[in-house]
Amino acid sequence: MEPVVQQTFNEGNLRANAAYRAARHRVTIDPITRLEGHGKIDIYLDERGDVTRAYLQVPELRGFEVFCLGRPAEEMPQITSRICGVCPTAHHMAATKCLDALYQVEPPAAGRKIRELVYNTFVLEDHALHFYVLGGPDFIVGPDAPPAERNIVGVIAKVGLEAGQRVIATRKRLRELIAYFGGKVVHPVLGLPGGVSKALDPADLPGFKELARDAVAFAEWTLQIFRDVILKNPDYVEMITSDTYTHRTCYMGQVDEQNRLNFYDGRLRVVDCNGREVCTFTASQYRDHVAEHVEPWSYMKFTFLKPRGWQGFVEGPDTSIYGVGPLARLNASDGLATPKAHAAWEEFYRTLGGRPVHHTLANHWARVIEMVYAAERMEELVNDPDLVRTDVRQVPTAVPREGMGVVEAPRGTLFHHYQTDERGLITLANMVVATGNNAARIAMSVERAAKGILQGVRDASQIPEGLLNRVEMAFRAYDPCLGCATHALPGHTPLRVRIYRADRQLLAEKVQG
Amino acid sequence: MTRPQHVRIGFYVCHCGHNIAAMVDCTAVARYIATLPGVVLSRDYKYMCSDPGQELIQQDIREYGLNRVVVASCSPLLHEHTFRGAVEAGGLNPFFFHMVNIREHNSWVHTDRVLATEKAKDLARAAIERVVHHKPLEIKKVPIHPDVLVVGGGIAGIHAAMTLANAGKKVFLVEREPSIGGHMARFDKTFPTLDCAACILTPKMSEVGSHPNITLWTWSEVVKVDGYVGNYTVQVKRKARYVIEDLCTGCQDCIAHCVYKEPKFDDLFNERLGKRKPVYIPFPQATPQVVLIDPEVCLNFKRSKNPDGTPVVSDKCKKTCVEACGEKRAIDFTQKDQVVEIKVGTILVCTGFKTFDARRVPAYGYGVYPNVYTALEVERLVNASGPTGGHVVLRQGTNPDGSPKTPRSIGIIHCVGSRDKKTNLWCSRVCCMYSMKLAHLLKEHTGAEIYNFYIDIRTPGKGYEEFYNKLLEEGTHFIRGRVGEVTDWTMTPEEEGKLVIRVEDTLAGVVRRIPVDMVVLATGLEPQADADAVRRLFNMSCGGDGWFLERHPKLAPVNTFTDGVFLAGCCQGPKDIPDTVAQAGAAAAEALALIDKGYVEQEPNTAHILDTECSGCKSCIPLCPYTAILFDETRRKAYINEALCKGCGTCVGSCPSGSIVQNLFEDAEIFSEIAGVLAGEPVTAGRTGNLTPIATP
Amino acid sequence: MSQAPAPAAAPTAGAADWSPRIVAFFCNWCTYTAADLAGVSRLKYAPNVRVIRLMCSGRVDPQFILDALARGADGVLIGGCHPGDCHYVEGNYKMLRRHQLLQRMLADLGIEPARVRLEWISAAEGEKVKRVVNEMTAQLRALGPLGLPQKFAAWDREVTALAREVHARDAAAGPCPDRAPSTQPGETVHA
Amino acid sequence: MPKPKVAFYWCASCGGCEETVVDLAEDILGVVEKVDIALWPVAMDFKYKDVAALPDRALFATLLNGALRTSEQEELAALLRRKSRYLIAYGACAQLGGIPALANQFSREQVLRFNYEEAPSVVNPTRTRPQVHFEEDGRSPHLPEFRHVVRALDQVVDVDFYIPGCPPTPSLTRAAFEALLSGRLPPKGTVLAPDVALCDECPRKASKPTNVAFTAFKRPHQGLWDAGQCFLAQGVVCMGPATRSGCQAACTRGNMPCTGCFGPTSRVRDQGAKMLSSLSANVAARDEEGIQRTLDGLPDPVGTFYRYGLAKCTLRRKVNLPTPGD
Repeated sequence: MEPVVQQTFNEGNLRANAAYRAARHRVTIDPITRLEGHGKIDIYLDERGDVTRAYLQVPELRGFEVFCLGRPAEEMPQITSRICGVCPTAHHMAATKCLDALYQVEPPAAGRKIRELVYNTFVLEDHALHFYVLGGPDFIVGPDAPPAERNIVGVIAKVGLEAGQRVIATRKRLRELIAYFGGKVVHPVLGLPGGVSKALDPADLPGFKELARDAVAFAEWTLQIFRDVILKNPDYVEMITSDTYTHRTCYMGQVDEQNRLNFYDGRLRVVDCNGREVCTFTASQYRDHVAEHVEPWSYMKFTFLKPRGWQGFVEGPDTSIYGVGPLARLNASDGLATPKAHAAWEEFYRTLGGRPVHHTLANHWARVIEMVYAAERMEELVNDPDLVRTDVRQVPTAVPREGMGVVEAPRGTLFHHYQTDERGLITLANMVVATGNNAARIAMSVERAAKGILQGVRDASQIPEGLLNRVEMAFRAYDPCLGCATHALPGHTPLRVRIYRADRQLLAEKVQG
Repeated sequence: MTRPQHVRIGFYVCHCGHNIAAMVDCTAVARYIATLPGVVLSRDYKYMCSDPGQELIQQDIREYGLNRVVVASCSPLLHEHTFRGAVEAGGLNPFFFHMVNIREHNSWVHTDRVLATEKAKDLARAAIERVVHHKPLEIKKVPIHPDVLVVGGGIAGIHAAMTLANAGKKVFLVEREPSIGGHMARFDKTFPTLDCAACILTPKMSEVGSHPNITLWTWSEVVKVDGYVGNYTVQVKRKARYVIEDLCTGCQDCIAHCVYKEPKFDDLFNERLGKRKPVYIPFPQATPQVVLIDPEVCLNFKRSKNPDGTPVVSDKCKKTCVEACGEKRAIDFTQKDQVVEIKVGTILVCTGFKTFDARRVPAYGYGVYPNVYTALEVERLVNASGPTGGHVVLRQGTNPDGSPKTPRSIGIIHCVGSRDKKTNLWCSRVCCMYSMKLAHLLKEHTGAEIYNFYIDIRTPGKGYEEFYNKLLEEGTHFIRGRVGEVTDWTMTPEEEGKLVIRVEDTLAGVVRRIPVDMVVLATGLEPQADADAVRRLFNMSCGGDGWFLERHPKLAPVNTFTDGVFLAGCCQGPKDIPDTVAQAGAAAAEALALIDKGYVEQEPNTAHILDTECSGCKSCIPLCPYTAILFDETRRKAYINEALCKGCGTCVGSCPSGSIVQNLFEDAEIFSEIAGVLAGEPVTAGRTGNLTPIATP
Repeated sequence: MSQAPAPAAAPTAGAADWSPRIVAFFCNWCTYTAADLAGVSRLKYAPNVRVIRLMCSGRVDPQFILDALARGADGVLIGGCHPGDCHYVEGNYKMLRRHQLLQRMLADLGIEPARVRLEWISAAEGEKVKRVVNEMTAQLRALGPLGLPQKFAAWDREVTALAREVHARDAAAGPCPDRAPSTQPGETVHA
Repeated sequence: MPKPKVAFYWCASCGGCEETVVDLAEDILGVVEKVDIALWPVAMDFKYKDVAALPDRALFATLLNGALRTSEQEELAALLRRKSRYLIAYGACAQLGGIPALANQFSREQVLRFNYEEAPSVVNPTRTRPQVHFEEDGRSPHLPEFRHVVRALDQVVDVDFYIPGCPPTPSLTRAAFEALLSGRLPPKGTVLAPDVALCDECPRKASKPTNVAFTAFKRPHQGLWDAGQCFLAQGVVCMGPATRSGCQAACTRGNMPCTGCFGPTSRVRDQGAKMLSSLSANVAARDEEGIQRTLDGLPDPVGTFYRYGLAKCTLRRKVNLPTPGD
């Protein structure tokens, strides 16, 4: 190595140490990482060193709704997918369904089923990404493990290289299926009003059938890892069920006629904290049921149940706050439509004491169960004769005016809503995204976690690494996508956690770069 | 702005005497340009185009090792060649030069010396910016096809064709009428010498018809012209005559034996004053001596047409004409129009004029009063081979013995359709002279009283004024004043049965009524009705008046803006026979000069495609009007045939990946020119859309 | 080179001394020649136009028009042969189509149509050169300056402010090694 | 022997670029073996302050994605610029402004007003708006200020190389890494992708006739498209001819036209202007009405020609929007 470089590195360490000493009284902790997007959390302590208030802030604005104005509606699936590169397919599908409604056109069987196949494949690989790369490491590697290991590399170290390669290889193949239909896996292009752009070449079907089989096996294997690594570890189970990570809110999810979970289509169902159905509605009625509340300290809007009105960050049977995402979806459904997944669903509630489950961290488990469902649904679809039909799209003829579309994104319910002029140019666009739906509950989880973990804190040195990671875990459990949440705002800013003493002196700060 | 080290620019601003210096502070411009990077010397000089001026450039190139030269003076269209020459003589590639137009585009059109000077600086700075990017270029030499196309068989076309043919060039002479001769063939005599038009024209016509180097195509029209100077491809439509030219001997037996015993169809050559048969020859001296059949009236054709407009043979006629033709078998009712393609190097356009339609001035009663004539009609009347055998008789009115009446008094009205806001502004140049000629001839034929009504008498030409005096001596009356009207509304007995010409005599200052038997309207000259179509065919321009536009009114009077296409005769503007013939000679000489040089030098401003960069998107291919862009199917890339490229740059401006380059007009050159003219503004960040970096490692 | 514009040059300064700047692209055969004719005929017109000569209006690349505006032109004038008269048969039609699409796009980007003008001026129409230049100059004077260079600078003030901070901080943090990383091909970056 | 340190960072982006890096799949392990990842928020816990404390240019390379719109982003970009030997604009947003730069057609106020007052789902009787400074009994969480203009990376800091695409392809990313690590680097400012337009690698290339003249422009939803034939030949606008290749024509393989995310070739300054020029020149109509009728098929020129490049187009932004300080 060149001595020059050697020397600069040495200087680097010296400077780092100096910086560390200088920052003693004002400990700076790791950035909150591994969630798509940015945000910041300010935690305020009282004299006793207990938490009085925690603010989850999202300080971004990209203005999609506004800069979509005047664009041709048919471009929306591609433009809005740029809201989030982690769940582009979710926005792409929501927008595409929105166009069906806008142009009052029904996709032919093949078109609809290709969409659903792509969509379930996407949910599966996205959940896998979160479980193995983003959220999972906390459990698989362990919340108290050294940060350098709490990542995919650490996961591989723990579950073994072959296993690691299986994860990577499977995700790769799943994403290849998306790319096959969508051209690209990130920001696919298949969605058009009345169907999809590309048909399936029967010659390629066998490969996909094989993939679906492997996917099911992969999902079950992942479920087994969850059982082995987490359910067999009493500390984890205790942590999951601990009051710190528990909120009694409403839950929303998309279900079919038999109230069984469906990611791609159906009606929305809301249950309260006792599992009683609050309402069901279709996409076109979303404005009657959900509304967004604005807080002066965050650019992220907080969604709530409109009929109940905004009552602040409160829990209980009457709260207007609801959760979305894997846990919420299981809570909102009376079962799953595929056998293996349904079995896992029953196991889930058996273990955690019946519906609904309020433990935020149970999202991880729910997510794995959804992987099984998605995989099984893939297998159903690849074996459906309609899939290879060549009529994948119906050209719309109606004059467009207004349309709403909804899907269950991996992180929760996602609404798109457009109005256009007679040429089909956007005159109004509105999106209510998963993390927005979760925002209030996430904010509560963070505050609750902070309160549960930070007690009698006198000085920052009393805030060990692992504990703070657990605050993050409250956050990460939702796999919140602030990229989505802030589609309305421009770009990311670092997610910071700041902890202030009663005298408002900054005690600790977490910065996400 | 920094320049590559090697760039050494010399700048020269020309005073052009006072033409530029009076409105532009040349020294200030020179001083300013001297401050620009890359400029090693900057001079102002009285006449850059003068020999010493050009010498100066050559010396400086050697002494100061200049490798770029910019001259700010007049229009590049005028002197770019001159200075390129000087630069080359100085030992540089001529294309390391750029010219700035601060005369036509600046000093001559502005009135504020400060602003004009600022503008001169801007334009000069742009050239400095631009010339840095110039590259050495080769002038391409393209061989010239020696054959010539002459369009129009009037006296201009005839003379030009003869000149060229006699010089040994192969000439295609295309005439749309059945015979060559044009307007001149219809004249009786020519002013001022009064020698008979036929006598001087006919020999030339038959010479043309028999000249080994001339291919004469009458009853034919040019329909398409492709290519460029030295290499034109021309399509000529040869209209069906229903007579096979090579077999017809011109015996005219067919005419005699036509089922129509009497001619009963309007004879256009005689201005409808006479009649002809369906099978006819336009006039006795017609060249070629070949008859033709008019399917509109010939009994052997149906009146209904094929969808494509071609006539349908009915075979209803006895075809006595065919019998008469007998063994010659020259008549062929099945003949069709055919299109012939020829290759020529140069083109002479001699398409002539049409006479003003006198009906457009209703006050003069043409078409209302039978005894109002146009000059051309009178030319035929007085002509021995005309419809009346040269007897001047009126359309209306008979002598007591029933024979047609001969006029006793004749009024000739000048400037009909000339020098008139309501019709044509220009002076048709020939009317005064031919009016007096006709006055003379009419007097000769009829001894009638002749009155000329004129605005001014214009006699600019050898022997013209003398001819005017001669007529005055003959006792022809000249009344100065524009005629108000011609009417048959009579006020006095002596006006009875006559046409009354009301005119304000501007010399006597009285309004006069002059009763005459015959009125002659001296109709002016106008561009051919289809001049616009013809202009487009040959890619020429028209002036606002509709006459074909010469490249320069003084310095290039027979050239057009299209190299290799020349003008002669009245298609370029009204003129008399001597001028026409002179111009035809000039045009022929221009063509000969080109042909004998053997090649044309082409501006190297052609485009080429960057081969590795081309994506083969084919967007450029349909844009080229010369199909110079081709697609190489094996390498799947487009390429340009530079021989066909004419350097418009349309493909360059359209290439979506910027992979086409036009010599002399490269993007970099034009962008820097834009930057140059605008660099006067305070320089600000981000003006290129890029912001100065705020942080650098 | 990132110097802020002189306040006088700010687009808001619609002072009497301001006068529009027009960049013109004239085709060699018709409009440029017409401008020569205007000169030969000693017609007088506004000195606000700077003519750039191209062989054909078909060579006018929309990039040139945008670039001229971005560099401070208040308007761009394109002159070509009349339809049917193009020396190159069709080049002027190509420009006509570009111009119409460009106008649609410029409207969406807040640029008034009068700022980009296409005119057919034949070699014989020196008068028209005069008329068009005078007309356009008057129209632009009424519209006021476009002043894009100043606008760009104004937009970038929000970052140039930060730039100064950062530079200051960098300076405080000690000298920083020379910037431009050398990128000779073949250079190995670490042993 | 220490490995070269590499940082990934994101600004105003969707995270899709990160996904691509994750998509290097097994190669990601390869990358991890060859380099030390000093900062990668999406996938790894690391101390931000370490980066701040590093000596200048100690980072061998930083791949930064996303457009820039906030002061934080600009500061971070500046910091990483200072710390990095090579700063690489990764993806369409960093290179050209990307989709977020479409916001340059609208004012900041329009965005805020719609988002917090006019959106159909918002219930906000008090017209509350997020505050840069906000007080609640002594607690004062604060939010950052936004820029009026969305910028590409090189409009804020000096950039060494660009990797194009929305998102870039794994293969391009891998190639870039190999070039970096092997030290075989092109001149500064190079876009690390082929410098030929997309048609070159489009499977439909051969199907395009040489005489395409547009009588009408059709929008993607207005017909069924022959999966084998050039979109332009079918009258559908495809940005391919004006767009860099390197994506293996992903979108046309998905039977949708190219929208231009790879940006222009090195020979073009303004991708939109060039495509506009090529498309319109090839319109068939010769009369104004006919041309207008044809152009009606392009209802959104800015969104079509500058889908990803508005920040870097010659005009940068709708020019008559309010400017900071107005």
